[in-house]
Amino acid sequence: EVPWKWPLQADEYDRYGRQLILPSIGIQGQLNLKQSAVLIVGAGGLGCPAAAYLAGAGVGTLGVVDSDVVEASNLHRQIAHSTAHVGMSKVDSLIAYARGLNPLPTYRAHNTHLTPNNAASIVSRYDLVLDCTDHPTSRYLVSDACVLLGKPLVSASALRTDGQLIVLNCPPTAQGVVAAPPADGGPPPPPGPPCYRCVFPRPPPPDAVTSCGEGGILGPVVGVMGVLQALEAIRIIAAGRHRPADAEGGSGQHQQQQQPTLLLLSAGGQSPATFRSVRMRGRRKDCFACGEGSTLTLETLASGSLDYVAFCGGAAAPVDVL
Amino acid sequence: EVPWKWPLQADEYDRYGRQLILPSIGIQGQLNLKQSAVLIVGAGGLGCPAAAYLAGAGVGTLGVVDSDVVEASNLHRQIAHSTAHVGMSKVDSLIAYARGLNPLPTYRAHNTHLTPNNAASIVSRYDLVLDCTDHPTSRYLVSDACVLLGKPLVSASALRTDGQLIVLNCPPTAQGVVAAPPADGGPPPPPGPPCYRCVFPRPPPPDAVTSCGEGGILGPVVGVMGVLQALEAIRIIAAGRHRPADAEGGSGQHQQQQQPTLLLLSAGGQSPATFRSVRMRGRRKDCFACGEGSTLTLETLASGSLDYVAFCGGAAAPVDVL
Amino acid sequence: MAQQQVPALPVAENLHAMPIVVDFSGGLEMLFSDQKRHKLAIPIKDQDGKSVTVAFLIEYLCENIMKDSRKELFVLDGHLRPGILCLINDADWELEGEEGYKLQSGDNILFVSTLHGG
Amino acid sequence: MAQQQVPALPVAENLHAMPIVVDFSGGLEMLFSDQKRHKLAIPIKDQDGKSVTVAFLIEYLCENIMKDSRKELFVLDGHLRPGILCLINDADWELEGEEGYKLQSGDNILFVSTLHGG
Ligand SMILES: [Zn+2]
Ligand SMILES: [Zn+2]
Repeated sequence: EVPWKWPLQADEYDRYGRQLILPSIGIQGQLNLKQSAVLIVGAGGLGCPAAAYLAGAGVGTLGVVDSDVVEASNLHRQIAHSTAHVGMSKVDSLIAYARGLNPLPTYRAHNTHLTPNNAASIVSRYDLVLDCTDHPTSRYLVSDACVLLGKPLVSASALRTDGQLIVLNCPPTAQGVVAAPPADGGPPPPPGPPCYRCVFPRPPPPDAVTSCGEGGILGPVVGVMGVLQALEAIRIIAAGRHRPADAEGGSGQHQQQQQPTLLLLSAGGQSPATFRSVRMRGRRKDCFACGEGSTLTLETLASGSLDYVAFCGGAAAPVDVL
Repeated sequence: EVPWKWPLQADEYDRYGRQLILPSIGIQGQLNLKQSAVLIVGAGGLGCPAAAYLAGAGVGTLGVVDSDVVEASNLHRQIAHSTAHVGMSKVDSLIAYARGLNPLPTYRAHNTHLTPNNAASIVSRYDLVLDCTDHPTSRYLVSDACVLLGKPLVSASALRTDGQLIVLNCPPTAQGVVAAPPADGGPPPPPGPPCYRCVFPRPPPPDAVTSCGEGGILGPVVGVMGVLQALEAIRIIAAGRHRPADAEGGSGQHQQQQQPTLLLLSAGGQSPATFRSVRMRGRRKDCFACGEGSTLTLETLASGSLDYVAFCGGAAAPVDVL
Repeated sequence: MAQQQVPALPVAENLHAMPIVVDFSGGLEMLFSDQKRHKLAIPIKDQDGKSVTVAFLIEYLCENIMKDSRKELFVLDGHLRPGILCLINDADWELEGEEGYKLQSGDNILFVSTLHGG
Repeated sequence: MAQQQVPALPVAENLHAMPIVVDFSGGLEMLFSDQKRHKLAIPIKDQDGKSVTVAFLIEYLCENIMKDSRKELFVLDGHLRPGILCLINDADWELEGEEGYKLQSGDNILFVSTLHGG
């Protein structure tokens, strides 16, 4: 409890100097980053560049979840995995790379697949989550865990020459709270922030789901989306927007409800790549996970009674339960 | 000269499989990449991610020019340089990283500053150039060399929370050719592709030029722009658009004149980052470097009689000559 | 090119046709002649004389513009297939009235297939 | 906020005011109250009764909207400073007539400072 003369160590001023001088970061933003724990779910084409820039920016703790090992066909886009790491756990390979860039953060390896059973215990140790996975099943699971545990989620995806990114549940808002209480005499507030289910209430039929393995992927397309995930995560944490609006140390009164925005990248055809931002809906009143009547709990999640595989197309399962 | 049964080696099919199956790449696109030599000028915040994805995609030869050594203040954004490489040449550090990702390309280290004297001999060995530098002086020099040597140029820049990208001199078009000859009976063709001077004929006054060191830079902002440079370079080379329109193996009749486009990234404020594409002018008839009356030659360039430092603000120099 | 070969109601033959722009993204363009942007002139009224809606447009696209036989990749059970977003003038159609939104001249309708790769 | 405090000609007081949107990017917004977008109502005619141009707008911005005293970072020798691009409705002003372009209601004018960092 003895205060330092300066809020950061000397080597931190050296290392982070070029971002510290930005008004949108500053000492407070850097301290927010240092005090934060960020979870990357998926150590592939999105997770590799995202981890690089999150480690570089100086988040305090960086966790990575994945159960895969590095394969040769990953290398063209998963730029943290060197050829010497083929056959190694992706999580260990990515953390070795990130630690080489910046030894100051604490790194946590979760060499496992995220499951309904372990999701809560892993996600609960972090302040913000990046969805860098590659299948609808895990995307619904990550989102449900983030709703139940009050974590903002930066979700991105890519296929062939297209990419998509959306920030969800930010600022983190309690399950069932669809609109903030109105300010005295003010206009009705906008709806709360959406979760993944609010935006995509029904999964695509399984035969419409194409993976990067089947459909192909241009390396820098998924790379751009991963770097943009790190960008949004850093901006959210530096501004304190990863904390609940009413929490101590949260952005409180200054916490403005953002218009949810889906960013689309198109890099097909001959013209230069283009981006397009489209406005998305807010929290869905009847959302299964975050809506007013939601009965989803950490217990149901952990019990395994929600069959995400079945929800996303397994034929025999109670799809309507989800 | 004995033909292989397959156009690529077995390990190349493994490594590049996920991009090979894209219609916009295919075997021909991969062969184009393998036969191409790409030069990255600047091994910093743009050059590091650009090199990662160009190496990953399998360009045949990757050259890097820079004279700096790695410093601690680079590490938050220059994600090829590990902490252990502080003090090492940036070119050597970047090439070591890229070779770790993919040992198949040939790597060429140019441990030097690009100067009017050495620019032509370096640039002439490559098919396409990425401008990843950090000062107007080098940006005009790189562009002039690309015009004189007929190389397409993918130029990007970043500062604080903003980024910019433009593809120049693509398809490479001879100096002085402002419009292609009209097709028989067709409408007048659009003007040729611009160079950096066409778009920015006069440099900013020196006191309006801010570097990342002075102004600060958010790591993933410059990271996104570097990845996008690799994306555009890969797309251009895979489609054969890096070759002159009339060259054998060039895209020939299919070579469409693109509308020159400047891509802008804004990541300030609280809202998610946004991109904006704006339409730029074509080749400038009176451009000093590429226009109809241009007298710029490789000899004048190499002689050092063009003082780029003075052009960009040195007081005593013949600014009007440039 | 599709809009020049296919349309049931080209502008010159039907003064009551309404110009709109339909974009496809996220791979959906593969179902529509690999063309991302279609400038269309669609009827102003449906067969019952009512103003045309997005629901009408979806059916119109299936019948007049889509060449791919796999209609089920775009429409399932008479509605837009789950996993496809519809954006009306860059806003989620849920903000604009979903299928029932009445199309207006100059509208831009974007269909995006949700991606899951990473 | 600037446009609500500063304008010489607020809409309510001048029915002849023309609404336009002026955006600043690449750091230029720092000269304009750190605000990227300014919704302005500018005069339709200049003091000589002529239609207003982008040249007029640049002067108008300097005198009415810019709070920073370093005018030379925006205007040099009576013209837009080198290193600043002006985009008229997302097209380089060189495609639209440069300074002489006559502003129209609803126009979007974007000023971008060229960046050189890397
Ligand atoms: Zn929800
Ligand atoms: Zn030129």
